[in-house]
Amino acid sequence: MFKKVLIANRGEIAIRVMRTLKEMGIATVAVYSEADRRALHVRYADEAYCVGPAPSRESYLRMDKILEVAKLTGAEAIHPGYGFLSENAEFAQACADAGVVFIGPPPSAIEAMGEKTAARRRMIAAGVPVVPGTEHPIPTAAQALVFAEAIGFPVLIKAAAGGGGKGMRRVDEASRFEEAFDGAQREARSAFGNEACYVEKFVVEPKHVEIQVLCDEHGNGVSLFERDCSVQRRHQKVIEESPCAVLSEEIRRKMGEVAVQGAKAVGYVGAGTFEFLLDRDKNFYFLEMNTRLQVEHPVTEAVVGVDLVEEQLHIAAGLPLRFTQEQLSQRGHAIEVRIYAEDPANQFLPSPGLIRRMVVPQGPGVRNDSGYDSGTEVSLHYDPMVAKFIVTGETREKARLRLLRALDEYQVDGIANNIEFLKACLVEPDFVSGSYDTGVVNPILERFKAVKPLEGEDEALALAAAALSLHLRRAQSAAPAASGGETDRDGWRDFGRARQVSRLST
Amino acid sequence: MFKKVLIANRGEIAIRVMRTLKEMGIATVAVYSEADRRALHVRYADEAYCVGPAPSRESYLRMDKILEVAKLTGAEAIHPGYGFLSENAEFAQACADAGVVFIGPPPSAIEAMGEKTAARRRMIAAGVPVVPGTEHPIPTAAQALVFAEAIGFPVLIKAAAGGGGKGMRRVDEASRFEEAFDGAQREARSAFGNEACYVEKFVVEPKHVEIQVLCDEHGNGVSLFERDCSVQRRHQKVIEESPCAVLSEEIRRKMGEVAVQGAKAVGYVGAGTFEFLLDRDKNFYFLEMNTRLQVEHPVTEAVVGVDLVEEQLHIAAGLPLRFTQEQLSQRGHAIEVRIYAEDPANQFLPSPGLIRRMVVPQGPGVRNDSGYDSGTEVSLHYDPMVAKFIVTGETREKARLRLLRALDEYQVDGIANNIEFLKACLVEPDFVSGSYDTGVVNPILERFKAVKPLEGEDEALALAAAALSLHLRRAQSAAPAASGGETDRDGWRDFGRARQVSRLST
Amino acid sequence: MGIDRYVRVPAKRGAKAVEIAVEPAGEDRFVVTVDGRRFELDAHAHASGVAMRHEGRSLDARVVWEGSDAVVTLPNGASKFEMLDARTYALKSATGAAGGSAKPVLNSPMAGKIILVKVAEGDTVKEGQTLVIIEAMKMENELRCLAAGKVVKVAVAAGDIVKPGDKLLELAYDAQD
Amino acid sequence: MGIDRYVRVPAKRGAKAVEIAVEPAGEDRFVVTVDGRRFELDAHAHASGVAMRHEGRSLDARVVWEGSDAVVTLPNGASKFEMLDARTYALKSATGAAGGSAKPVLNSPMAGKIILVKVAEGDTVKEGQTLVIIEAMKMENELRCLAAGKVVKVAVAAGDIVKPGDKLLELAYDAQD
Repeated sequence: MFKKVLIANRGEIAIRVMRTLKEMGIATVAVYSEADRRALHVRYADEAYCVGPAPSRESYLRMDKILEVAKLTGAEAIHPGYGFLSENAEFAQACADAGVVFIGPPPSAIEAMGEKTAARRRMIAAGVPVVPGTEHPIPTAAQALVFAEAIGFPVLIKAAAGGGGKGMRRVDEASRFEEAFDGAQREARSAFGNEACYVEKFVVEPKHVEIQVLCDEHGNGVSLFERDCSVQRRHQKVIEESPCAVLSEEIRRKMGEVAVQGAKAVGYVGAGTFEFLLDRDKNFYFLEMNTRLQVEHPVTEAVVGVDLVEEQLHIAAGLPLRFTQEQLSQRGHAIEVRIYAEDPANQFLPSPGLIRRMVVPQGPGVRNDSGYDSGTEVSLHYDPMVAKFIVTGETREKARLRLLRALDEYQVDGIANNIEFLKACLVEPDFVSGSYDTGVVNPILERFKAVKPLEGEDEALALAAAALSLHLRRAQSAAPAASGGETDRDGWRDFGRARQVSRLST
Repeated sequence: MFKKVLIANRGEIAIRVMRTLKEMGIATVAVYSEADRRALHVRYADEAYCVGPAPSRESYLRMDKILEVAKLTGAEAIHPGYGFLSENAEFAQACADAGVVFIGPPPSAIEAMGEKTAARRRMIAAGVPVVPGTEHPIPTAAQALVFAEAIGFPVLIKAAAGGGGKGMRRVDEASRFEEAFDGAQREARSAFGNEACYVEKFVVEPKHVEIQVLCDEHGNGVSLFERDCSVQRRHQKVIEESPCAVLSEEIRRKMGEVAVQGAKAVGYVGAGTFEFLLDRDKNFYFLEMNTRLQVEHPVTEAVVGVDLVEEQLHIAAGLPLRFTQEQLSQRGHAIEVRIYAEDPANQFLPSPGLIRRMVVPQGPGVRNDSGYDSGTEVSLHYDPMVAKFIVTGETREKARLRLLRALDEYQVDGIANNIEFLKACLVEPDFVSGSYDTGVVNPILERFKAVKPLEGEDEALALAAAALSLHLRRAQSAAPAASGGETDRDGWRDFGRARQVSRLST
Repeated sequence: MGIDRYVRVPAKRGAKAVEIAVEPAGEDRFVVTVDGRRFELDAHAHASGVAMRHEGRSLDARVVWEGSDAVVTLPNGASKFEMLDARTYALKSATGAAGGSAKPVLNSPMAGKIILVKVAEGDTVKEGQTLVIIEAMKMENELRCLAAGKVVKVAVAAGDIVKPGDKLLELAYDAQD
Repeated sequence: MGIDRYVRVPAKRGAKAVEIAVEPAGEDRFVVTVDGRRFELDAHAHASGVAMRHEGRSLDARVVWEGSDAVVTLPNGASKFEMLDARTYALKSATGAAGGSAKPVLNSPMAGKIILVKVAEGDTVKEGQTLVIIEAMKMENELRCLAAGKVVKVAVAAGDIVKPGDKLLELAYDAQD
């Protein structure tokens, strides 16, 4: 096994990977941008090196700098996390050329699956069912429109190099198509440095169900079953769960077999995910393969009882898989929510800033993976995800209720966040029943008020609380320093000084 | 199911029970002593009522007050947690008389198992193997000594009403017997209001292995398998795990069967635990039954995949068990450590006081149940346990390594604690191999230094850190208040003001 | 100890002034009067707010201070209050900032980079029309018009970096009130 | 900003004085000299201590202040340092408190209730002998003698409630140094 591994990422995923590395006795090397000097992942690592200024292109995407750090520190392998260089075949190749193990699939497999239309063609050849669409990127909006009209609206415009919903647009009518296509290209160029977009049929009311696979260098491959990621807002996953509530054992087995078959067809090695659309009749269509660890991997870890990062390490070290398909099973139910620094009261716009207080739920069946803590800052330069939070329960309903309990305990103060919105999703009847599709969020968005204002006695008691908070801080501030209490005062002294204890003249 | 439940306890177990109640949509009523006015369990509850002054006898043991609160609030059931009234048959009866459901076994079963020597006789009759010993409490040290010499040293003196190691004494030679017996009686009187003690054979180098059972009102009973609780200091459990590393499937099954058989023999209903000594030859002897939830119940929850508190509620509501023995199985491995407010550098004496900062580990496979948080106080009136912390892994070794990783993240600042001691236990070769017995802690205690002092460059860097901490706080304190940062300053202003920035003249 | 025996705390709930009095009544005990309504409370401050007990009900109020505004969260919801002292209150009344009618200035709701300004000075705009596209955290965010009107002034151009609160546009809404 | 350009921080490591100089060298950068040994560090304070980077090594130092003592924890262990200012240092030197020889006073290590005092004034005591039994948190704790000697004074009796640091006994140890 490796003795030292570099993690070419930041935030929660860098820390999540490092936790497993520490458990394996492997030394950790972090890289960071100038904006992340104070980031938690730098503190958590054994070694840490700055690789450039804040913009990703000048730091986290600098292959040369990152490989230089690997050389300097003697790191034998690089874990790319998700995003950044994780699906970059050129980087995987550069690692190989530099004699450093890339913890992920071979460059050829990334290439085969990375360009979405090429991947579609490969999968069609491998016998994997796909959604009807263009097989190549289309250069202009006008040409794309011709195709869209041929397969019929609604259609989906997607960035060929894309992922995570960036550069993705659903278009329901021809009149809005060209503007959307231009916007998608612009966003794709900005996000991936590649504006190529393609068009495919939009499957109405589908579930987004994906299959986790693991393949080793020795030709073995297994499915770790499915995740239902249908709760999405603007094509960004918000809630993920495993198992999928509507999947029969038979469809589950079929999807797993198809995914392993598809992975083998491209010589895949490592952890990867096959994303499918599942329609009302339980037909499933290949969407794309993510050739990396996913944000939502913990729901699989919880239900199957494995540590996917540890398995990645074993595979990267050339070891055979430690289990067969027959040895794997699902037990219980897990749900993950993504906690974002975004403002539901303000069109969900990102709300970077200082997290003044973060309190994470505890007790049975919860897991929190975060790159932030009280007093740390969510930077505007990177993804606004503050944490992924996972609950496990014996049944889906138990997990759902546990998640509601836990979210009541979760505090992220100082920045706007989506916790109340997540709660609203969890009580939506379609989510409760499990039969929801990717449109489940839309009616919630319409109804959702970020903050339900207090009324009647509750409002009066809240005013009492505010006044007591003021009063007690004043009292504490006036108390003799000799009491020695080094408890948190939240800067009360500054505030207290500016205040007057006097009567309001109305 | 009940709509409202009173929790007749405090600290972590009150909160742990309330978490499940909230998940079940059941309203919670807390009770508290005057010393616990600011305790977390009061904050966590929907309703809370003070039941008396700090001493347990005047508050948490006041059956009348607690039942009064139940009546007042309309609570339909009472969960007693562990300790306090949890194994008090009189209270269980008083609940029944008041028309409130006691979430635990019927008074008759508590009585049958509560007095240890009577329990031994019942179990012998039920065909459960027991350790040789007196069958009745012995009033005087002199009489007890006669018996001790008859069965041969070493012997164990135990409080008839006891539990948790209180009033328990191992005696290796006759000359020390009488003093020990007197001390045990004194401690028993103080802790349980009952000085009765008995003597039994001390099994050399045993494991302490216990079986979790669940029995319903309809005659069904299941074993949820074993926990190995052999890591004990002064008969106080410190580390518990499931499964037990040395148990064969056959012995596990046998122990489970015997435990269920024993439970049925006394008409047991609810969750309970059979404690056994397991000798080198895998013979097992009944020690006692705990007729309540145990501190270490989460390792079973993790490995078997159930919520024991939820099962308790279902049983108390008169519902049949939701699973059969055949449907239950163990998956993976779980280890629990108890984090105590005690000072390993000072004979492990309790160290109550203010927790200035508490940081709980996060990431995969960890669970924290605590009754404290940053800024709360560990009272000298109650148990010094700050938290129980549980990890889960695919294998025992994975769980052990994960626990070491996690304990590195765990911070309880402001009071002395046993975290470093726990780490020392986890790397002890006998613990690593799993073949340890109840004496495993002794050699660790001899070697253990609470704090390994830093040396060389590390010491110089630590001095640099201390100086930087001082300097940066001064800088922050001098910075204009307009920066508005409400981050934690740990009372720095007071300290900063008293300091001088000047040169040391040596 | 320096704790006031009787403290009046003026506050604002929306545009309405409220008078609150806090009277210590023993260790961790208070009588709080809110607009004449009297509450006997057990209460103590902790890191996340104020834990209160009112007639047996346990209310763990999360209080987040944003300057002199207190955002208080209880199980049933959350409200923001402006906690005033007499001087500040008088000042605010004078400037008449309490009005509340929709402001004719579009300020940036976030830090980011202006990608596109889709309107020019003098343009007539409809409700829902995209005015500005701003990029932050690699996502494009469209700022739309809340009501029909006219663009009076454009304060930014594509490529500009803006902070939250920076003025982007001035608008004149069509007559409605 | 009020940050000193160059700050000397005297400290004590055991009985030995150390001189530390902290020199800011850019944003979150410092040159720290410890007894003449020079460290170039990236560093910032956070809630639990000081995060440092030294020649690539990431050292997240936990710092807990107990009065003017700093307990610093690094992955390899923990040390306590007395962080001094010149005035305090001079004062301490004068009273000669730095001695370090075993104190002849048994102070209570904890809050609790005295259950039994097993010795009387004038008693000769052996190493390991139980002196006092104190109860806290429902457990009896035996305080034993660290060396042979004589009991000079008994300051408490059974039933007394004591705080940490309260004097329990005075002892005279047999000649050893």
